[in-house]
Amino acid sequence: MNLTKDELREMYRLLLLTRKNDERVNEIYARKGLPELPHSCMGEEAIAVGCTYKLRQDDYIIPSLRARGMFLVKGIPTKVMMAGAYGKRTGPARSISTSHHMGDMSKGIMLGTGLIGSSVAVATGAALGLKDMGKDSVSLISFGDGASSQGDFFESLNLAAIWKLPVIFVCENNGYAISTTTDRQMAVENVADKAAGLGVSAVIVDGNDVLAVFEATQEAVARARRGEGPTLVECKTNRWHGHSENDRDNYRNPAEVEAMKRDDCVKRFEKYLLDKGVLTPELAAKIMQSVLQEIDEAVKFAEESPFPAPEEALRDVYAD
Amino acid sequence: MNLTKDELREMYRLLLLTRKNDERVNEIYARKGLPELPHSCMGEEAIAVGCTYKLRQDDYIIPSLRARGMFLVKGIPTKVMMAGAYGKRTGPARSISTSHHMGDMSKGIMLGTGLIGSSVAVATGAALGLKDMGKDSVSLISFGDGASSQGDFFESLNLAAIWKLPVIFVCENNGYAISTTTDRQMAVENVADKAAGLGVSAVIVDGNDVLAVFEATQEAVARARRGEGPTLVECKTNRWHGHSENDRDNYRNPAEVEAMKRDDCVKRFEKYLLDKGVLTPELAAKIMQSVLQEIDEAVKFAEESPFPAPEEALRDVYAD
Amino acid sequence: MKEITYREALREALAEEMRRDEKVFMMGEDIANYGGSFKVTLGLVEEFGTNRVKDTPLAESVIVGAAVGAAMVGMRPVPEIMFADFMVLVMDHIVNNAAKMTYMSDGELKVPMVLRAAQGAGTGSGAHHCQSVEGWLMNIPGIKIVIPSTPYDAKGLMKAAIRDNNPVVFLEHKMLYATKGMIPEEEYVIELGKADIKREGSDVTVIAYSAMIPKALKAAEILAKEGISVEVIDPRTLKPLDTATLVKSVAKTKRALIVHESCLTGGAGAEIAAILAKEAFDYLDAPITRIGAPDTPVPFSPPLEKYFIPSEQRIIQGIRDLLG
Amino acid sequence: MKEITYREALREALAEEMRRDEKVFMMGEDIANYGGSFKVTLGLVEEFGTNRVKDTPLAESVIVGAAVGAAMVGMRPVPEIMFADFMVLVMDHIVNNAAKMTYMSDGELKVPMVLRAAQGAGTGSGAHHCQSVEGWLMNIPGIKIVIPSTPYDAKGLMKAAIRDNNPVVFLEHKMLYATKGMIPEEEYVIELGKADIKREGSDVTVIAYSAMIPKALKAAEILAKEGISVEVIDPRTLKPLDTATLVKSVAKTKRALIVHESCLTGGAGAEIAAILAKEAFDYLDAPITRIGAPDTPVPFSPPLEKYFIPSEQRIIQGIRDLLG
Ligand SMILES: Cc1ncc(C[n+]2csc(CCOP(=O)(O)OP(=O)(O)O)c2C)c(N)n1
Ligand SMILES: Cc1ncc(C[n+]2csc(CCOP(=O)(O)OP(=O)(O)O)c2C)c(N)n1
Ligand SMILES: [Mg+2]
Ligand SMILES: [Mg+2]
Repeated sequence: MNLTKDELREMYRLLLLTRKNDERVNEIYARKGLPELPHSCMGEEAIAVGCTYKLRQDDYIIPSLRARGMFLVKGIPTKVMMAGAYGKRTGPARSISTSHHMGDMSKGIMLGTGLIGSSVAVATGAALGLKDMGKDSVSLISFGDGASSQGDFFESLNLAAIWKLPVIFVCENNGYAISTTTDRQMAVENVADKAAGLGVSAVIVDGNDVLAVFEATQEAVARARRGEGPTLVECKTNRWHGHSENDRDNYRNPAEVEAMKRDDCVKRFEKYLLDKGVLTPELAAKIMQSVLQEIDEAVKFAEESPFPAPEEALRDVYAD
Repeated sequence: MNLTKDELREMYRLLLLTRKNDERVNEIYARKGLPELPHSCMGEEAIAVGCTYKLRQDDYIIPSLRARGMFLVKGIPTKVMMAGAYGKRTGPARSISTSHHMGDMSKGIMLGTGLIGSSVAVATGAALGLKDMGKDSVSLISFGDGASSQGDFFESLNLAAIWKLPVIFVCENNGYAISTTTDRQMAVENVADKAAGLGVSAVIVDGNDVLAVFEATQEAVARARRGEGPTLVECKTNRWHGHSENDRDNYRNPAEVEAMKRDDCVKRFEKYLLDKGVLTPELAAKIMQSVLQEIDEAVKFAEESPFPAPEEALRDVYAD
Repeated sequence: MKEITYREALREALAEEMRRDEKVFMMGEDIANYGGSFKVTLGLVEEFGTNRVKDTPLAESVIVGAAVGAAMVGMRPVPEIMFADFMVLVMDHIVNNAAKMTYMSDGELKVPMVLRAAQGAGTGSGAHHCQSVEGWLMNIPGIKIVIPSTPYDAKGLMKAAIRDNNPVVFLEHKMLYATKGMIPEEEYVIELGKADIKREGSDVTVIAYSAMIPKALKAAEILAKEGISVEVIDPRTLKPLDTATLVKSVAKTKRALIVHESCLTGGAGAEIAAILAKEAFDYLDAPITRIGAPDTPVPFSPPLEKYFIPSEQRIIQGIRDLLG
Repeated sequence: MKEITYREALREALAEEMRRDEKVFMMGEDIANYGGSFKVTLGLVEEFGTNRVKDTPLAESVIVGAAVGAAMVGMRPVPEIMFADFMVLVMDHIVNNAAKMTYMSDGELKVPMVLRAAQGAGTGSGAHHCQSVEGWLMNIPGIKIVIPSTPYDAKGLMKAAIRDNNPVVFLEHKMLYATKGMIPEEEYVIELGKADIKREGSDVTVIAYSAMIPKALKAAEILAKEGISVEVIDPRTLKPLDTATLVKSVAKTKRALIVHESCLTGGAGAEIAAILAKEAFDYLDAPITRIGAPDTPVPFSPPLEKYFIPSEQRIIQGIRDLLG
């Protein structure tokens, strides 16, 4: 793994930004509500950051509902994301659509759909397009364990395998789809087992280890660029919060959730960097401060931004 | 395998009936056309007969497009099937629907759909219903290798595996979906590999060996009745004819097809029975004669039957 | 009589029918302990157990496909898809399996299934979770479509739907779940295919359903103060459609305004308008008018979503325009 | 000018557009060597290779989902689903992906995709292979629907559809593939959204499309001998719909008959009737009448199928009834 110290620190900053942004959004939602219902990614930040870090601008991603960090890594400004949660005109696409599924082709972010599983086919098609245009870009999509029960998941992996498409399937396996545990979702142990059954090479990594996710993804990206086809990277992780911020989470034992929190991907990476001397407590504090300031500014920006005008709802149904 | 001599002879008769019926239908179609376009099952008869033989009346089947023998084994009279090909009022459901997908619940035949893959979900649901009603009946569905690329195939196997449903998935792997070879359909060697990836136990058998198919299915049925869940039985076979009788079959090498015909499931079983002394040449000739007579009568019946009256098209859209 | 929410009314209907007939069962994503995204099924698993209130994997197609199969062998499944937007994932099983089985089997097979789904805008959930989908389903022979607007209708129609021997798509509206209404203490069932006159009037007929009924009624009330008498009719089931009641009303008022939340073009209002243009032509004194959402996806931002959903004001304006 | 079949016209359009723009490619089941179930793409693989005429696995959902993705990154896919009946398997990708991308991205994203499918009855293929599906698609904002009736239209509209930057569902009719017509030698393109007056007349307007056009024209011819002058209009694209041309014709004839092969209830004719009931109300001298197939699945047996498909006789009778 050839990451410079600066890169490692930047990864840390992105992890922290994802975490703190999530905390803040949840806090605002709890306090006074927000147009967009938050689906907290707390506990899972390492996957989004690890799988997106060092992707090229012309690599396309479709982040899952819970992969907010992917937007940040790809360069969506925190304030734009925040304005999206507020439904403001300064949000993604003027907040015509929710920020969960925002797209920004200039940054290599494809618009996703709210239908779990469906974007897996779209990402697969993007890989097909990139390949046929002779580009060495890749397409990367993240999705949950639940998504891996959908027909489109299987049809897509199959197509990608046959046609050796440059697509990386990042599965955030957090053990739950809303209230449904993975053992009631599938009869095999791993999502990777399903990939294997289709001839897609698969790796399983500790999803709370940002570097493990990063390395596995980078390897998958390299394979894809070399024309060796798709890879599924299954990241085992935990969902700390309920499915959404209005989920009372009454189907889990609080002790189970407490145990999860002991494996905190942000803290773990922080400790690693401190141990390695890449980070010092002072530097960590400085990064924390800058992150919090960025979020404060984002909130201010979002609060002060105007809403779109009602008639703007009628724009751009068709392209010219 | 505990089959009596009479049973073995009956299996042989059913194999022969399936073969000869197919030949006759194709001949009529070529000579003067038929309302229903035949999709020949020649070369694959052993699967239909093997997997259906000794199923109980209260076991439900959904035969594939190419599993004509399953109807015959389950007790649909040859003449009714023939009248169906002619679109006559004496055909299944007054020929409101094609005979490919006929249903007859009194015989445990569920109506299938012309959408490849879709009935796999329905068969899975039948198993669910049977189980929940406390019955020890099973549900058995046959489909091709092509069907195993469909989302419904995967979603269904997954559901069946989690809920241990009494369903048997019989895959007729004939190496082609219309003109598409299996290696362009999937990146793994066997359909069974996909089942394994979902936690469905799977066996691969020589689909041209009627007894091998029978045994594998019977074992799967026994497992299902014991509440041990689904099995996929992959039967490797060959499709002698084009996809349908108006397919010019210009995408295959005639030599390839000639080679296939050397492994004739009917002849193979005949030889086996002759060797075992279960069949004699005289008995074989007698069976052949009875089969041909049955088909002659079926053709006569079909030819002489009336068409339904046009206004009958308006009946029974809704149940009472 | 008792007061009850639309949500509770649905839950009561489900519970009563499950008690009455052990063949009735539910399946869907997170409907057991979680109680469903809109809590309609909350608590039912306690009485009926996980076998009759089945949590499924995240796979809509097999949920409905399997429900069809279970129905064919004698069960009476009530599958749920969490959001009606996901109807497109299961349309094959509706169109090509459920809807055709009885016909194709010459009447032998029955598919008694009630497919429940929550639809409609107003929650800020955006383009993939707020659509009104009945327009996609109008051209499917062999199914019934039920779309209640009140707790009373929701309960009575759900019970009828479960007892019906045909596949029924039952469309609930998210913004109605918390609305309240009176229902009898004793059991009742509402026949499918009967429109309900929610308010009698003589100057103009407003045909609306689902979440547009409260708005139409409010509009009628406001206009009543100006002496404009508005008849509000709720078809309640779109398939079968109670044409006779609609035509009769228009024969009286001579004017028809059709209101739905789904996008205007190709919505269920088109069929209603077409029927009136044929059957009520001789009575009409003014063009048949439709109000629907604009032909756009459902926007997310609050002012946009509000603009998208047909409002009382638009209904009032529509009535005024009709009266010239 | 040259004579050509509808099938050949489509093939020519596909070939010309693939020559013109290397981003255009096709994908579908058995479209390469096999040439597709209806041989529309036969021979194209020889010129363009298997990379631009891609045989896919048997998986409609990913065919269309992947086409959407490829379009988003700059390709111009022309996916085929073998039978339009299978549209229900891909509706999610049409409704929730293709149709919404441009809107949800505030105009940034484009999904230039032409989804081809063969529809219609007449081949004896039964309930799952003979449906007319446009009715399911009318209530989807963000897509276009093209449904040509002649070789000339088929070619010109296909070329326009491929050049369009929006998702287009292109519905071909099986019974038209072998029909012949004249087309220019030189290149031409027909703008989407323009109706064509297939025959001018003054007594009644018949609005028909796809395989109903030849029947409507024959009916018009027969009635002409009795001195009844029938105007036959083919919208050619149902979305966008050329309302102006339809209204103008009805303003002239005062009578409208709408004819389609899909089941009557909830068909595209409902939308056309609803528009006329609003926009042409003041011109109308008679109820707007629709002719469609009965509300049943498509039956298989020849006399049943024949009965199901709207006939010239039914059109003639419809016109007579309108003229009272
Ligand atoms: C097609 C579809 N079905 C159901 C839903 C409702 N839904 C949203 S998220 C979710 C659970 C997703 O689980 P998983 O894929 O494991 O992702 P996670 O939420 O755990 O990150 C469900 C059922 C949906 N949005 N789309
Ligand atoms: C959903 C769907 N897609 C495509 C078709 C067209 N079709 C009919 S049979 C067939 C090939 C089926 O291949 P396979 O499952 O291997 O069965 P086989 O014909 O080889 O027995 C295709 C593509 C269809 N009927 N349904
Ligand atoms: Mg999960
Ligand atoms: Mg095959």
